[in-house]
Amino acid sequence: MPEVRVIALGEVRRQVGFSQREISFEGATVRELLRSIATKQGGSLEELLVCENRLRGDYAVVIEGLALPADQLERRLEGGENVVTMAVIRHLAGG
Amino acid sequence: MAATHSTPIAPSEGRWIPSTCGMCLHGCGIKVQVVDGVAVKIEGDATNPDNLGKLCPKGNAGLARLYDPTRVLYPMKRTNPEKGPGVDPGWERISWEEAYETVARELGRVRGEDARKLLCAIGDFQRILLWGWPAVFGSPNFFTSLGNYCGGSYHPVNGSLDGSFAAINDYEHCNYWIQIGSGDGFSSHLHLSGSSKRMADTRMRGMKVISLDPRCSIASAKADEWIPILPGTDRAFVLGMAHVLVHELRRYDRKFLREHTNAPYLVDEKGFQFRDEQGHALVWDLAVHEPRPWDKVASDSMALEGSYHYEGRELRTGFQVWMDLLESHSPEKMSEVTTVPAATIRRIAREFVDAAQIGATVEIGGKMYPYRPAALNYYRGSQSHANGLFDNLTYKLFNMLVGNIDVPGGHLGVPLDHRGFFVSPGEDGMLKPEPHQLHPAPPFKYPPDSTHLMEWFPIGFDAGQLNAETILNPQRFGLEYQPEAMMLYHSNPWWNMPETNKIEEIFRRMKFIVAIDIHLTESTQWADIFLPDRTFLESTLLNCLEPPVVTGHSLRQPVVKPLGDTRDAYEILTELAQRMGFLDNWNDLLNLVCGFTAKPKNMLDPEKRYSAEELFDRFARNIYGDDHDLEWFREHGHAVRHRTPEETYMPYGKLRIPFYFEFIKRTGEQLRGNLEAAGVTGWPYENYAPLPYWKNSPVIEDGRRGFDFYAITFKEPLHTFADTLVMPWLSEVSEKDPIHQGILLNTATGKGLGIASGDWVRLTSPAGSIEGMAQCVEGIHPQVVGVSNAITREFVTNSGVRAKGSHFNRLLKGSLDYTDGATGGLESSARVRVEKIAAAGWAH
Amino acid sequence: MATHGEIAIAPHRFAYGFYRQVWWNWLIGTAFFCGGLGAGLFLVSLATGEPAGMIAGWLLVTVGKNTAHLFYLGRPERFWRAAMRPDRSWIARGIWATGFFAVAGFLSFAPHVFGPAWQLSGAAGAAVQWVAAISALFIMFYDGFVMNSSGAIPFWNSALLPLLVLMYASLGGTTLSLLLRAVTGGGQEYMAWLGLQEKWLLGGNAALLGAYLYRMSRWQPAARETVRLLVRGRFAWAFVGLVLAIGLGTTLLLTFAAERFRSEALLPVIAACELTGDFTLLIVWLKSGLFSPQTAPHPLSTSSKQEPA
Amino acid sequence: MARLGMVIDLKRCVGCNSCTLSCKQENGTPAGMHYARVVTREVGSYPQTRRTFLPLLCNHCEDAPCEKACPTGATYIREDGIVMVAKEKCIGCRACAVSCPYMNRHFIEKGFLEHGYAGGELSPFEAVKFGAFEEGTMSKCTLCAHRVDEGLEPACVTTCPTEARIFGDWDEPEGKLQKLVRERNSWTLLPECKTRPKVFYLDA
Repeated sequence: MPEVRVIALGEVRRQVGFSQREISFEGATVRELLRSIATKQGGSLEELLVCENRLRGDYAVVIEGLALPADQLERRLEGGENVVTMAVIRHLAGG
Repeated sequence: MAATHSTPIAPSEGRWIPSTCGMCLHGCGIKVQVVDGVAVKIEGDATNPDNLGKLCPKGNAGLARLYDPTRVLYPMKRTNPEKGPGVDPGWERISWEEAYETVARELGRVRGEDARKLLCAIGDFQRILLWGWPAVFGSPNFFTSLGNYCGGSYHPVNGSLDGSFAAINDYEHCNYWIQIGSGDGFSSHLHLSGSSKRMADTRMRGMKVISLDPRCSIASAKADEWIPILPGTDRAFVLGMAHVLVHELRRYDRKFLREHTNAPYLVDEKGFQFRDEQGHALVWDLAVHEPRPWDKVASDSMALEGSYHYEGRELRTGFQVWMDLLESHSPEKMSEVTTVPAATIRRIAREFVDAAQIGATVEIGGKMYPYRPAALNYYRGSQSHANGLFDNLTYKLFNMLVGNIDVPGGHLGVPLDHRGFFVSPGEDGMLKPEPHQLHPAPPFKYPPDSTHLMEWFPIGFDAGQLNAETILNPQRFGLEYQPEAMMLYHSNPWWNMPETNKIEEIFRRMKFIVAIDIHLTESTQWADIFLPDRTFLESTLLNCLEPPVVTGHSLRQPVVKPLGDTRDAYEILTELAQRMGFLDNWNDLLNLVCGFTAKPKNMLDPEKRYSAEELFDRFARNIYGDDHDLEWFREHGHAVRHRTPEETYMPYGKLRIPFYFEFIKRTGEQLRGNLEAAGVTGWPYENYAPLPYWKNSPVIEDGRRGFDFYAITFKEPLHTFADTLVMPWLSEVSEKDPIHQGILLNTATGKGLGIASGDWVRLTSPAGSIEGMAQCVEGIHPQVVGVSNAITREFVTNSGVRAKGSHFNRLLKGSLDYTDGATGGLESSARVRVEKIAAAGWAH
Repeated sequence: MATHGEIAIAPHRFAYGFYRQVWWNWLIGTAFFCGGLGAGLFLVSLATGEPAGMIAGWLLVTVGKNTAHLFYLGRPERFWRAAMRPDRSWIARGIWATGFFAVAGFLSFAPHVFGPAWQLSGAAGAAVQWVAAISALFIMFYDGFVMNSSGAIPFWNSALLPLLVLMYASLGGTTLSLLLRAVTGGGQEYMAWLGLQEKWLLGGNAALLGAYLYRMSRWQPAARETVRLLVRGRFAWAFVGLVLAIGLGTTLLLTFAAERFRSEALLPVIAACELTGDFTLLIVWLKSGLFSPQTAPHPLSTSSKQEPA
Repeated sequence: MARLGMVIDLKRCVGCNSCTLSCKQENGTPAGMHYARVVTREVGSYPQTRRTFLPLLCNHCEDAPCEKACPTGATYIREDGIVMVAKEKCIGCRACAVSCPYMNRHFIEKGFLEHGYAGGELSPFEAVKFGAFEEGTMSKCTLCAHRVDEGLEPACVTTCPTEARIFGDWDEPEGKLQKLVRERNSWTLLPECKTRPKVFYLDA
């Protein structure tokens, strides 16, 4: 079972109720990781973030500093990575 | 206070505290002498390789900001409900509790209704970490010009070319430096004091400087040759030179263009990259005479020029497309546009390509690099125009013709901060374009969320000037709401945006305005609540912003006990976030922008409040490791070092950079689809072009309407932004230079109009008019009038400083027609009529 | 902004151009005026044995001149320090001269005022009178040296200046002496002689001024510019109008008229005209003093190499 | 013994006035007073035009006319050649000001030290710095004697971004100053005044 550190920022943190946590999960892909994380509403993070087999446009998953393309939910996780999940912050700054 | 020392204070008295200058956005290393709790001297930090112990005049005036008697030192509230220029707000000192309570209540109400109704103006460049506060509040709006006078078109093109944020020529190796509309190395732009030192050294070893400028700027005054030119036509001069290189001399760096750019990639009739079925970009293989994928062809086998018929298609290389465009840009034609003689265009082009030494190499640090000691450097006035994207592309492409991009002696990218160039692989072996380095481009949205239409500038900068256009014509752009409140944080939008009357109308409509600043300005005097910030000598920050040559952070730390009852702006914003219930999201935003998510142990607890010291302690450790905590920085001052050759020269390795900017064209097509579907008409799509060419700007067209002169503004080393203009130490000196005493016009022009120095004149543009005293000089183009930024303030609290009131921005249009459709860059020159309204000596 | 060819008067020290001397003002002018006039009157009166003139001259110097100087000084309480370096400074020499004059001058007229008890014996009396006379003479011309020792202001830096102030002091003294005699009725026997002297001095001063300006109009640019200011520029009304037309021209005409019509009633008018010119001359000489422009060579031209200090 | 002085390289100078402001904060001079300053001038006619920048400071002349003109001896020349004013001896006659062709003597008028820069109360900075002045007396550039005495360079030299101001000792035959004037075309200001300045300029 791979173990990754999941960091949840902003709205995602509010949904899952934690800020960062070491998570071991069954499986090896990002989708399986998201599926293993429960939200406060009782669903899983996969239900919140994924729509029609793609990452929803208003959420981001960043693995080791690189943003996951929306269609690569099957990307494999080796364990030990930092996975950041967050709602995209539009209009982060001017300029 | 009575005098305490009867002799000059010796340098050995008291103690010297290392810190970082905050008098412009860049942040040179300083040390401050403190005697008995009073800061008595600021000097450059000689251990900092950035400024090498040097300081510019603004840095030398830092103490005058700290001890400015007109600083606001206590929270204040307005008691006079009437607002407007010249109206006494009736300031009354209040407690921080009352101030916070009022702001949180008023802004909280707005947030509850529709957070977008808050207009934010943040202009503190060094505390760039705080720029995301409006986003967590929920407002997308930036109601300020920010950097789009100078960087609106500049930064997106730098990011798109090589993942840099700014650019500079290679001080160390350059031998021939064409400077267009920029003060680099002489008067302004990147880290002035260190740059001036490097430029002086470079000139002493014999480098030649050619300066193009409508006005005899400092760079022009020091240059080997000053070439006066009409504003906004610099691009035509350079296109003319490109014509000479490509069509007359046929001298350009073919090897560089083939190996390091997409110039040989084939382009179809519609201007899109020609690809095979798998989507590979194709080049014309000269060995087999057919198109083949770019990565399957040796570079010396790639056709750089030529048109090719293939399966009934008409294909050209990207380079050929520009060659064809350039055909009509002969020096004679460009001379008509610029007023520069064709012979001069030819001569400079030849000198440039001679100096570039195409084909030469140099060994640096055991590695061989191309050596191209000739480069064109440009900034501000040369490209801050309604066709700014074209301007920027022209200068980059002209440099690329001699293969000098990011190589020794050439035109070097400058990163935004310590992270260096934004390097990641894109498509077709290319570097991924990064037009947005300050924030990700928000996706297209109709109706728009932001009042500056950021959703409609997929490769652009925040076009602050469009705020007025949108807010005052909401139906035209589909804006669904009307802003009600404003937050001003170290920004003066009333002063910094064009068409002041319209901006003032927006100020009038606000139900609540809060200001975080250190003093009263044209803008902050409209505030309902004023929250006093601390100066750079009283606060904590780690700073690294646009450093050429060097990299690494420098610490700003309090050198004296803060005056009055002020709070650090970071702590003010944090307190407000907590009171309005979004401290957790605020901390998470900081986790993101500070890069704490990369090292989770440094992450802020979303529910906890952190002081500035705690925040920057983590920030330091996050970048430099746990042995480099805030305490380390307090002692050492900085972690600044020279950038290595590997970080400086082609840090993107073998990735190609664009010559043919197809992605700009593609982006424009997508935007067209989106906007047409939304029913928005009249958008300037034609600026989304893959290659630049000459076309008249609206400013040139205004000439046909009887506005026969050009008006430009300029600044010299004494000033930056609005703040320094009202500082007695600095204004006193600039008031002594005729350049800063009035409206400059050429002596012969003045004679023709019956205007002599000292006469009172009025400039009228399509947007508005200003008045001022005429100063007749030789050093300005006869068709141009110049207005120093030093005479533009209309509101001054310091009794030692006069409000000069010749506010240049009143002449500028802020509308869409005067905005670069692709980058959002604004037009920073205007056409004007000049008339004499009173003779010298007559009181006005 | 001034361009090549013409050089403007600089409005402040950051500007290129001629810079006006701003330190020595009307108080210094008043002191010089009182000093020259008083010493001149004293000397004429001493020579002609006219106590009223000696007293008036002495008062003008010791009260008028010294008060104006003290008012002018930034630190009047330390004025005595100015006497420290008579070997180098004309100001110091002037202080000594003024001191000698105060004592010797007083002793010279004391017997006339306080009675014969104050009369010194022959040799001592003669010595006192010589000291008074020499120090008065010194006071009449040393202002010229105070000003011309400044090499910084080319218009002042002329050997003619001490002569000019001496001549003006003589003229003023003569004028005032004539007036005093007319008012007090004393010393009438010298009236004709003084009237003649007045005319010669008026003519001489006019000639001297002409020579001075001619010399300066061929001297350094700053001196030429001062001449222009005086003759055609912003001080022309004072110099041409008050100094030349009133102070010399009108005075001379009235002097002839007074002689022709034997009218002493004109003497106050003559004195007013002449003293106006006298005073104005000193003021405009101070005000029109210009420093030479400090400048770098044209960047595209070369300059001659100079040996290091 | 030394003869301290300066060479100013006009080729390097960009007229930024860093020297002016550095001097302002080092010496804390009252409003309107600048020991160091830059005179700008436009030469030539369009389009053959240039602006020249001429940084100025006290020339610390060998034959200092201010020292000769001073009736009290308040102005004196130190062993190392720095021209100084002993303010407690100065009577404020301004003969030195009139005699200095370079206009580098500054008079502290009555009231100068009562107000800060903006006309209000003295700032803490001004309260500390103004003590070095005395109303009614002259003041002038001291070549930052208080810094030189501790082995440092004058403030205007230290801060100059282009290193256009070079400080040194004329008595060192192989020192920076002698070397520069040997190698480059050099001159002093108003040589006709025969003041023998210790500040030399190098051609732009």
